[in-house]
Amino acid sequence: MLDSDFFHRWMTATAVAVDREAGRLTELDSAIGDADHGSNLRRGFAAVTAVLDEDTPQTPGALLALAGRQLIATVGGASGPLYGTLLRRTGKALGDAAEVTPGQLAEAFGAGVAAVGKLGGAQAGDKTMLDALLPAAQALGESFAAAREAAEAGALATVALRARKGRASYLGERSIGHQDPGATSAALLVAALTEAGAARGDDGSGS
Amino acid sequence: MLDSDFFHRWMTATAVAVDREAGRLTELDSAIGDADHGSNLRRGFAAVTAVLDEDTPQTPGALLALAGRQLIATVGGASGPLYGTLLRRTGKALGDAAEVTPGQLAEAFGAGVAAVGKLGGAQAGDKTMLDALLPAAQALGESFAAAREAAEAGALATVALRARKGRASYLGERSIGHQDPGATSAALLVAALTEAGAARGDDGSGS
Amino acid sequence: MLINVPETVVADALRGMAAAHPELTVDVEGRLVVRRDAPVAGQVGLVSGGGSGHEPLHAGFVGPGMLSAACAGEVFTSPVPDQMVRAAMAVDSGAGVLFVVKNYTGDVLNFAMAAELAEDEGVQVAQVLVDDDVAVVDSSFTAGRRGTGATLFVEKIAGALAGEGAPLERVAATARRVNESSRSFGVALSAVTTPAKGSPTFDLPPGELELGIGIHGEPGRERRPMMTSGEIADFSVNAVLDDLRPDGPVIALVNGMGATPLLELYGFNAEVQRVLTERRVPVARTLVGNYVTSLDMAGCSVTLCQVDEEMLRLWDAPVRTPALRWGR
Amino acid sequence: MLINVPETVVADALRGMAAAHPELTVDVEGRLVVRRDAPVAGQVGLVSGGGSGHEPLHAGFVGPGMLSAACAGEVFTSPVPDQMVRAAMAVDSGAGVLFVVKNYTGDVLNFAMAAELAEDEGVQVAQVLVDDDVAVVDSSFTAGRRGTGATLFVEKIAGALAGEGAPLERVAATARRVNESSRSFGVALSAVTTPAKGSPTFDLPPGELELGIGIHGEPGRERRPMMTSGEIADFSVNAVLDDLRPDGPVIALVNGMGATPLLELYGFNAEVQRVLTERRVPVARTLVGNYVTSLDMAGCSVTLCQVDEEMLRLWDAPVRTPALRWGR
Ligand SMILES: Nc1ncnc2c1ncn2[C@@H]1O[C@H](COP(=O)(O)OP(=O)(O)O)[C@@H](O)[C@H]1O
Ligand SMILES: Nc1ncnc2c1ncn2[C@@H]1O[C@H](COP(=O)(O)OP(=O)(O)O)[C@@H](O)[C@H]1O
Ligand SMILES: [Mg+2]
Ligand SMILES: [Mg+2]
Ligand SMILES: [Mg+2]
Ligand SMILES: [Mg+2]
Repeated sequence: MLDSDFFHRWMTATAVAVDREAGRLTELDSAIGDADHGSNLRRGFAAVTAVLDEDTPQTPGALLALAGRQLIATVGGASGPLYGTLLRRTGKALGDAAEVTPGQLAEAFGAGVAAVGKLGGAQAGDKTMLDALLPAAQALGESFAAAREAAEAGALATVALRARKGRASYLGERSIGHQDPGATSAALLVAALTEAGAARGDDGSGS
Repeated sequence: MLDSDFFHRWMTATAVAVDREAGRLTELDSAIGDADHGSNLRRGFAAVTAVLDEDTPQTPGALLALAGRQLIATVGGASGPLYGTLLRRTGKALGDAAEVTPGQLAEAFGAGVAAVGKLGGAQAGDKTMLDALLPAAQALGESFAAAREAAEAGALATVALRARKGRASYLGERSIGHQDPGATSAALLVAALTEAGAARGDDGSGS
Repeated sequence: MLINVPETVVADALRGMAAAHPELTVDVEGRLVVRRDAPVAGQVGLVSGGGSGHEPLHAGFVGPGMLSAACAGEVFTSPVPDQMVRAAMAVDSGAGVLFVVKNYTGDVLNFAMAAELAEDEGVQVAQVLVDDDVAVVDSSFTAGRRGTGATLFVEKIAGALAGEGAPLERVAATARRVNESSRSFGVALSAVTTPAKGSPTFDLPPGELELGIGIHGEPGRERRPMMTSGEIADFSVNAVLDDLRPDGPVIALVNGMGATPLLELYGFNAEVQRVLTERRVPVARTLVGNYVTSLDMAGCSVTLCQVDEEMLRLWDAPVRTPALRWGR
Repeated sequence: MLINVPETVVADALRGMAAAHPELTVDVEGRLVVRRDAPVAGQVGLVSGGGSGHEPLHAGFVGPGMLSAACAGEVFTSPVPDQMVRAAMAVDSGAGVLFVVKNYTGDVLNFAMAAELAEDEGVQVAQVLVDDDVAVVDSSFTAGRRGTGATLFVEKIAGALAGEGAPLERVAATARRVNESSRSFGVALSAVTTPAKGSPTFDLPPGELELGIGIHGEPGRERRPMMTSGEIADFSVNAVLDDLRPDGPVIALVNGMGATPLLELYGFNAEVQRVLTERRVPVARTLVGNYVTSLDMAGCSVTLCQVDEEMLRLWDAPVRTPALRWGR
């Protein structure tokens, strides 16, 4: 079972990963965007861990909803509302249970990803964070590791795509050949699940 | 004897030399000034030859005075009034004779150089055009070639000097180690006398 | 870069604005610049904002006759909904608020969230989406045209109308009309260095330029060997005219991207006017300067807005902001 | 560079100014920008000018309340006497003309020649020499201090006084008082590329800066590893204050050299104000922007002018020029 500690660890692990990879994310965004994705997410997840460290909500749902609101309040740009909505809607779908199963998380995460799709109007193959999030949501029913692999494969696959949403779409053909920054950070978020689970030997394969 | 044709050839030869060396003059001015000396003098001497080609004054004095006025009217910057004054005052000193001796030219040129010193307030060793003009005026009594050598040596010697006049003076110690652009162009002007003389086998050594 | 650390660039700039402009209320913490006399009774409030790095847009356009408030995001990053909600509440006199939103995914999403939240607080909100950049093909294959130079036209003309006490629907409708009547095209002669990245966003060798750039340091649609000012004017003005197809007088904004010397920009304006004359487009007004910028990018953009008599009257109306000032 | 060919840069810019500013008379051939209503009966005419590349200085300051006319030289090259004489004759109403001359050998010599020629034409001429740059030691070992940011103060304040109908001696005396009350210091973060040279005037690696630069792309007195905005403010403001030693309020000009983004410049202003507060210097007014520039140079300068009540009143007086506009 995954308790609010697990979700706290997830957010912390994401913050650490985003901080470590911020330069790379900004570099990727510099090629086909506006060179701010790394600093955007670093600012956002630092704010998330700050608020969670101060006052940790006692249910997974409340915790993710708070994290999502915090992202919306501090990130800005495209990724702020999108990642914020992802966590807020995942949290909302988890309801007010004190603990949830990996299966419940997988389902809720699917709802969160769907909300991202609805908000941004993007679909699979548009070269956005969805190209990592959609396969990850799919594989999350299996295990954290499977979700991680799916997200990473999805992010890598964006290299060949032509962007149809977000700033990269302005480049038309010239967006091909570069990995999408948002898909790359989405893979970090999903990978952090494994880390959060590893602390308690939870690999997300139970249901 | 030097007639107005000789002075016309002098101005033309100077214009050719300045045009050829404009890049180098600007490069020198870029190191210790504002990167315009080459284009300034190119514009000025092109205007001088244009006006002389159209309507050549019949006396050396009138020709140089016209050339000087033309420099003042087209160059601007520090070098415009200074070179303009040099030619105007040299011309004035030549009076209205139809031909002048090299000795008369040497004397008149000395008056022109003195006027430059008075107008700009510079002295020998201040790292200006005067460091080429003053020794040239001195040696002009001997021959054009001697004047040329003196001017070139004077220009070279400015490398070691610290500027006390003009823009280069703003650099203080940092002006040392660079050749003065105005002294360099002054050497071109003096060297052009040899060319103007060579056309008729006049080496300026008669008096 | 003339900065302390990348993290404080926006806050530092707001502190500096506060010191230079006592006629504005600057909330450094909240990243807001507001007209000191807001809310103005009986007037619709005009709120805009966006990522920083485009100065004087938007904060430099706050004042009588133009914006009521501007929200400053991080560099090239849309502000967050909280800022916009606080701006809306600060300027709402009861006549409602118009959000002027440049068409970027981030701005659109954040302003949309803010509009919902502000309505919850009892503020009537309308929005105008600015999307004037013809370099982007407006299709389902893109996020739609970017909002660039036309933002200045929308903010000036809608701001003048709001100042006359027009109701929200009319201010919003006119703002939309200005946007629909405007098109832009931009060219970069150098890339941008953002504080966060610290090095140019792309490599642009001195002898080349990027055609069809936006205002966020992104590369353009196409790279070419360097062109003359006249050739750039031909290309840009034709790109704008072929899309706008005006059948009446235009206002021209000949805009520098931030690092273009005014000497060059005025020279470019001469070429822009030549092309407009050749294409028989009458020019009612021309504004030349660095107004909608992209940090230290060298380059320029041309925005044309076809105007009717009302729009021209509102353009000419008095304005008193840090960056745009005329009339009475 | 956004140019056609180096030879036509100044003429192109003047054509572009003419198109954008119908309120000015622009003589492209003669390289003059003149107030359309000149000469103004009973008013002293204010004429300035200098090399191009410092825009909006000087042509951008022509208009009611400031300059009557500006002469544009080639890039970084003083104009020639003919231009100044024609300007003087165009603006002289019989009340005489004040030449505002920045202290550079070229400007000084050309304006001096022009003054003689204009007097020959029956125009009464006075001159004020602007020399405010404390980076240059004023001794017999230099050409004297350069004229930089204080030029804006002199032109604004003397222009307002001339607009009130004050006689030539008083306008000239006040102009000199403004210059004597002003000091500047400038810093370059990048070199300049002039159209004629086409490459940077000196090599300045990204991690270094030049302290004590002028406005002509010349290197400064000293090169240092990059400093923060706060450190640059400390150095610059202290350099100015140690020379000016004001015992009353100042007007501050926080000036960009041309390619400094307004975002950075406002941030720099915050640091300048901090230093002024630390040194207990009251700031009466602050102006932030790219006003006295050096083509595409990145960098900034600080100019302080200690003001008495009259100078402050004249600073606040209405002005209507392309680049400076306020009041009524
Ligand atoms: N409409 C959209 N739907 C889903 N994801 C999007 C959309 N638009 C942009 N993104 C994602 O956002 C990322 C960029 O985020 P970020 O750089 O932080 O914001 P911005 O583009 O506003 O600068 C892109 O790489 C992409 O993955
Ligand atoms: N006071 C002076 N007296 C004599 N020559 C001077 C003086 N000031 C400058 N010069 C000369 O002028 C040259 C610079 O000319 P130029 O670059 O055309 O003018 P500017 O300095 O106005 O850009 C210097 O190299 C120097 O030789
Ligand atoms: Mg981005
Ligand atoms: Mg020079
Ligand atoms: Mg962004
Ligand atoms: Mg010069």
